[in-house]
Amino acid sequence: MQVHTGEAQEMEVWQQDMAVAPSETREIAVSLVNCSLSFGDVHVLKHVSLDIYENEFVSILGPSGCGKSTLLRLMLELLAPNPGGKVVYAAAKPSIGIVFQKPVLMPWLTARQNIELTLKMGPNKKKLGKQERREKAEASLELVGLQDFTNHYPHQLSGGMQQRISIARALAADPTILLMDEPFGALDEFTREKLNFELLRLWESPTTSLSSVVMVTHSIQESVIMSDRVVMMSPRPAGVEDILTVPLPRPREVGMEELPAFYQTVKELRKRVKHQ
Amino acid sequence: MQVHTGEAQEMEVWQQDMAVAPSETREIAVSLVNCSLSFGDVHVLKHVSLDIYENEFVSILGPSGCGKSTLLRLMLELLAPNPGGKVVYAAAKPSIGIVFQKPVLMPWLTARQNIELTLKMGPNKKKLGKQERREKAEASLELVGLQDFTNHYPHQLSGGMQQRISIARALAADPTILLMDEPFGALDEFTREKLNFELLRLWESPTTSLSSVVMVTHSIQESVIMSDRVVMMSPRPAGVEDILTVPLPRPREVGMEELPAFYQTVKELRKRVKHQ
Amino acid sequence: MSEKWKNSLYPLGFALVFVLLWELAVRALDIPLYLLPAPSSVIAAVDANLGSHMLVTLMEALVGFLIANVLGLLTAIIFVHSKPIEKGAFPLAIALKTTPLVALAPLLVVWMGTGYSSKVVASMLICFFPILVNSVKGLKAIEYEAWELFSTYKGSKWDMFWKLRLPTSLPYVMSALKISSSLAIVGAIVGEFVGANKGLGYVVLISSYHMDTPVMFSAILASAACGLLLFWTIAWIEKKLIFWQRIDEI
Amino acid sequence: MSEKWKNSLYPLGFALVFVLLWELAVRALDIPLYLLPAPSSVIAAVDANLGSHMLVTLMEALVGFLIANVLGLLTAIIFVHSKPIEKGAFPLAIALKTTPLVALAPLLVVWMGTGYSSKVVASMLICFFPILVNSVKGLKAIEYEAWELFSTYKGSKWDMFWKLRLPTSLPYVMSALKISSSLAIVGAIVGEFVGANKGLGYVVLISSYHMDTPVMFSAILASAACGLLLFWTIAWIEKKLIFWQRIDEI
Amino acid sequence: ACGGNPSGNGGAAEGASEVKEEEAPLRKVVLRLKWIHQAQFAGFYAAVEQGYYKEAGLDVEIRPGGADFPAVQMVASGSEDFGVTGADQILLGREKGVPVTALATIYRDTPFVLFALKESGVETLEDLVGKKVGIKLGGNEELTYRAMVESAGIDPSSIEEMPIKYDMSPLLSGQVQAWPGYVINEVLAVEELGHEVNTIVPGDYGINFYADTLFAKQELIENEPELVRSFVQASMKGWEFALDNPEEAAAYGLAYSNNLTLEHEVNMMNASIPMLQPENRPLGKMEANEWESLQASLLELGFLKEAQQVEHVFTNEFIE
Ligand SMILES: Nc1ncnc2c1ncn2[C@@H]1O[C@H](COP(=O)(O)OP(=O)(O)OP(=O)(O)O)[C@@H](O)[C@H]1O
Ligand SMILES: Nc1ncnc2c1ncn2[C@@H]1O[C@H](COP(=O)(O)OP(=O)(O)OP(=O)(O)O)[C@@H](O)[C@H]1O
Ligand SMILES: Cc1ncc(C[n+]2csc(CCO)c2C)c(N)n1
Ligand SMILES: [Mg+2]
Ligand SMILES: [Mg+2]
Repeated sequence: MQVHTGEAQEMEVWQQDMAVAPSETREIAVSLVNCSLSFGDVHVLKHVSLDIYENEFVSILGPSGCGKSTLLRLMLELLAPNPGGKVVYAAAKPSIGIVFQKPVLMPWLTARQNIELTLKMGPNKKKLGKQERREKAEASLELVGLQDFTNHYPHQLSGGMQQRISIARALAADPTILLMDEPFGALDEFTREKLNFELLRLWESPTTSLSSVVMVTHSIQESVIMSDRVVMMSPRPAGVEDILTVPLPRPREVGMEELPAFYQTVKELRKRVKHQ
Repeated sequence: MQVHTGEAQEMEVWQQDMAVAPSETREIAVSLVNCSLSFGDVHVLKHVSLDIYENEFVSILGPSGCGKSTLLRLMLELLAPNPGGKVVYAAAKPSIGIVFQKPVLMPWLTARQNIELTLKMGPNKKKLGKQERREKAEASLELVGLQDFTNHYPHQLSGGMQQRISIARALAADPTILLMDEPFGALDEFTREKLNFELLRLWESPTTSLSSVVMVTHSIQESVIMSDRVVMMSPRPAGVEDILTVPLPRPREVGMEELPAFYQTVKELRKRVKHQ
Repeated sequence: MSEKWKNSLYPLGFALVFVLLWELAVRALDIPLYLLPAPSSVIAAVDANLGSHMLVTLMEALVGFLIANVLGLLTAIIFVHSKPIEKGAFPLAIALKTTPLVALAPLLVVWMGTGYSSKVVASMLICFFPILVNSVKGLKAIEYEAWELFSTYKGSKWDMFWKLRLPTSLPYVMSALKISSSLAIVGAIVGEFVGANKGLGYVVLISSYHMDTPVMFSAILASAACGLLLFWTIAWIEKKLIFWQRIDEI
Repeated sequence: MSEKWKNSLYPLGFALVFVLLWELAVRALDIPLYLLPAPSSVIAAVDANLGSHMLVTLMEALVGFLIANVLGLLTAIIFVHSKPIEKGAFPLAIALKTTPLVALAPLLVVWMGTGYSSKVVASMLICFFPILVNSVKGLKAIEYEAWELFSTYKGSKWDMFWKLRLPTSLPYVMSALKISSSLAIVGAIVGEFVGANKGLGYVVLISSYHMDTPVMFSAILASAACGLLLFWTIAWIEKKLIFWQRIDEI
Repeated sequence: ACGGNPSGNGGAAEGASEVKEEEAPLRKVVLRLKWIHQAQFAGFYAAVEQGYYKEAGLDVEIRPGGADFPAVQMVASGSEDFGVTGADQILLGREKGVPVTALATIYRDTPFVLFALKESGVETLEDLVGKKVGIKLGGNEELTYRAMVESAGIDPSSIEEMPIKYDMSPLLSGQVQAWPGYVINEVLAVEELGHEVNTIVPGDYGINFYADTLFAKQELIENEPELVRSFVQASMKGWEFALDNPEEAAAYGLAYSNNLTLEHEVNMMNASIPMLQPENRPLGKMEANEWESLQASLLELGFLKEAQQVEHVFTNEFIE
């Protein structure tokens, strides 16, 4: 393909980028220290150490079954690492939003009620009035393009629509840290791209408290267009194989897929994925 | 981007391809005739007519929630079209394989047993002995790269692994028509590509009875690399918006993503998706 | 419409066939009245009085049923939230349940007299266990991922209960209500057996002493009717309540 | 290990506290023996004889329990596969269930004599309903998508039953078994009340006539022990059988 | 008389309480019967209807008993004042520390018999050898039966026993040949069904256990002897009335239960009269030797472990 610049130039770009890697002045939001985890005799994670900074968008790539979801569960403290490892949050534990790999919707609640559900829990409980919750829920349903389905029940919605509700739910709660497990996997490219940029817009906007985003994804392109750093995990037992800094400026914009820096990064990632 | 040829050339390619469209000599495997369907007051499908030929690989693209899964359910005769529409199978109804959007695994069965399950049903029941079933199940688990997890239960497997089991289940039953609803959605690019070509290999191989494949996908690239024709559906109420024939030779090979015909087709599809 | 018709025709048809067979059997085999009265003689024995007895029993049963189910659900809730209490107290609950009501009934009368209360308690005791067992099961039958969701959002035990466990348990709870709806009637009647001057149990007892089997069967019939009434009411509520299970489509 | 210890310590602890409170209450309030015997006097009344009566009742209950559950499950299977039969016969089953066993028991004796069989049938009648209701519910509680999968692969009703409905229903079925395990004992005892010369029901009856409340309570205690035994056996089986529900982790 | 009034007293009793305003307040007293309302207790109804209790300053509520009804415990627990039960229950109760004492007996000859359908050909206890008899285990029926067998010198194992309850179908369907019951109740009932009946009377074997005795708690007797006296006296006056006016007294029972027929009640009352021993005054008076022989049987059969002091178990002092 003509688009490709030579290897040398490519490497240069990389070294350059590595230099602009997370500066020490940035605050760490979450830190995984030497986390290993096994289920019975299946060793899933092996000595994973990873820092997530504030105001950072991190993507995680890795082969199917390597332990990405498990990693998120560690960060959510739903699972504890084997002795020796630990998960450390910055002083005050921030509010965390989560999009699981499955939609995890309550079948007895409508789309709107499913979103209001998490708005009524934990720290959000006192903050929000009934009317506010409703407005937030409806706003985030609109964000994901489901304004016409506020009163539908999950079983009346398609797979992609269910997934979008679970994204809307995570966003409505106005989290500081957002963890997402293949949030856009079940969406068509057009909807996916739209939501990608909506999310970025939200993240960049000063009106939301969203600071760090960790997104598990299977799309290399998505990981590049969205994130500051891309974490590549090795196959089970998974460790952090590599971390790539994306040499694209912020804010990201729709045309950036056409920039050389974009497809160089994609290509580099693809190469590393194939060779790991 | 330098890779792009001019508009004129592009259009020409299309017209040319349209000419090589399914010849009349090919037999129709399934035919949807004027199918409409509504759930209560949600009109999902509107006058959908679509023929699937024998030995054909068809992909279906469409926005989230437009009715793709519903279309597959019509073909499976799990749903009936509104009066006026019908689903017609070629004389002898062939054996159909299905990969649903969710994995739909029995939590009380291991990976292998989940696959053997469908081998014990319907027309397969008498054909296969216990040993054969076991071998088939193990072979197809190996195909999807899960040979180390034959005796694991679904709750011990990751989302992508569950999805791969459901693919293995569909393939093990040696269907004539295979319907797949975003089968590779939960897989990383590398695994996905591997499985894409495994599937193509199986479909092309004379040792399997697999004849027609209908695949719902959200990846335009996947639809192009895999299929003979790409069916594009409009948003709800969904009809067949457009059908594109892919101008790539068979057998498809790993390098073909770099051919101009490939990315022209991708680009054209992308354009149409955005403008519908 | 036609579905609804059918739905009420089937039970009517079955009941009719059942009654006819019974009548024929009694006549053909010449079964003496004191062994098994024919439906015709049972129906002849029905009078307005029976209605008032039925009402008494139904009231006792309902009150016992309600108390038992509230208490049973509450106990289940406590059990689900405290493993020590569950492990410790469940055996006591089982022990209590296995204590045959019929053996306890005389003591109930001694402790509580022969008024309403002893029947209500009898009915309560018999209803308590099904709701306890099914609720404990149902409250625990939550999806693992849903539990993860609630934990992540720091849902309190309260949230987890009201918004996850309770809805999840509904199919089990309704099943228990169906089971205990008829047990409630049985309980009230057993209570009445020991000492009462009204209610269906009283009618059964008196008519049994008087060897008036048709009256006895009319009372049994009335108790069955009470049971059906309760059961159908619950089934109706269940259908409204658990709208998200597509059971009827399958 | 330590988990296991705890698990058996809790119920022991609770039972101990319960028994102590009871003993203290009886002593402090000076409750006469014939109203409520203290645990100490109940334990003093336990003898080898009680064991043999207990065995009799346990056997009757077990046989009735087994038959009822097999029949109940079979009936549920028929109901699930035929809507007309379900709609038609369920009301009959409910009616049958609401018929107080205590009222039917004398008839059972007439029809079947005072041997084992009438107790077995009594126990059977009382166990039948919970399994029926819960199985019908459980057999229908299948996931819609799983049903679609089976339909697509042309699974027969037989496949659908064995490979989908039955496993899905297991949590419900086991719950019903838990409920009816204690009912089985109650049924056998009710059967014994009507006419028996052995079994715990007989002991209760005789000791009630003799106003020997300690013996009566010892029999009640024994029946509770039978119930616990059955319950725990079932709970153990349940744990092995429904391994895929991560209930205990939550 | 059913429904409405949970206290269960008849319409006449209600009438009585309406008048009480004018006089000194009546003392509320509860009498618990051993069996359901029927002419078996006609004397008590008569005492209510004839105003004897009211004259004695008592507002008496009569409550029915039934099979397995714990009348003794109800009275012993203090929730009720007087009861009617078998003499054996008094003795057994006393041994178990239940502080009750018999005040009078209604039937001086026991109404209990063993009976058989005539077609079975059973006329005596000896005829039962090799046949089957129904036994109400754990009751004075069993006790009486065993005492009779013992007295007749028959090997108990030569008669097959079938445990039964009150439902008489096993007799009518021929499962057993003999049935224990009251001559004024079961026997009448079977006769009314059109069967002829042979009775085997305990008296013929030297057995006579008081079947229906009036009793109260020891405490009440000690603390309020006057109340006890006036109650017993008024009750016996009621029985006097019943002896003189059997049909009227039997009819009173109908007000207490709407399942009774006058004909049956009158038959029952008439059958009761001889067993009350009207010639033997005062009515209700008990004999120490009858208590002794009952106690001997109870000891013999192991129902009683230790002998009770018979003079504490019953007293005639309130009858005269
Ligand atoms: N049982 C139902 N009741 C009501 N509406 C339903 C029902 N099932 C599906 N729908 C509606 O049908 C439409 C199409 O659903 P379908 O699952 O076919 O979409 P899809 O194209 O597969 O979408 P996705 O790509 O998100 O899976 C949706 O809008 C959904 O709301
Ligand atoms: N409860 C469990 N018991 C045993 N093994 C488990 C359990 N949960 C997860 N695993 C194993 O842990 C591994 C990692 O699972 P995880 O869900 O984290 O993968 P993943 O990287 O998210 O994969 P995918 O991309 O397919 O979702 C898998 O190999 C799986 O078999
Ligand atoms: C009129 C009449 N009285 C009593 C009984 C039976 N019965 C009821 S209680 C009891 C004493 C048990 O201790 C007996 C014999 C009867 N059938 N008919
Ligand atoms: Mg995952
Ligand atoms: Mg879909």
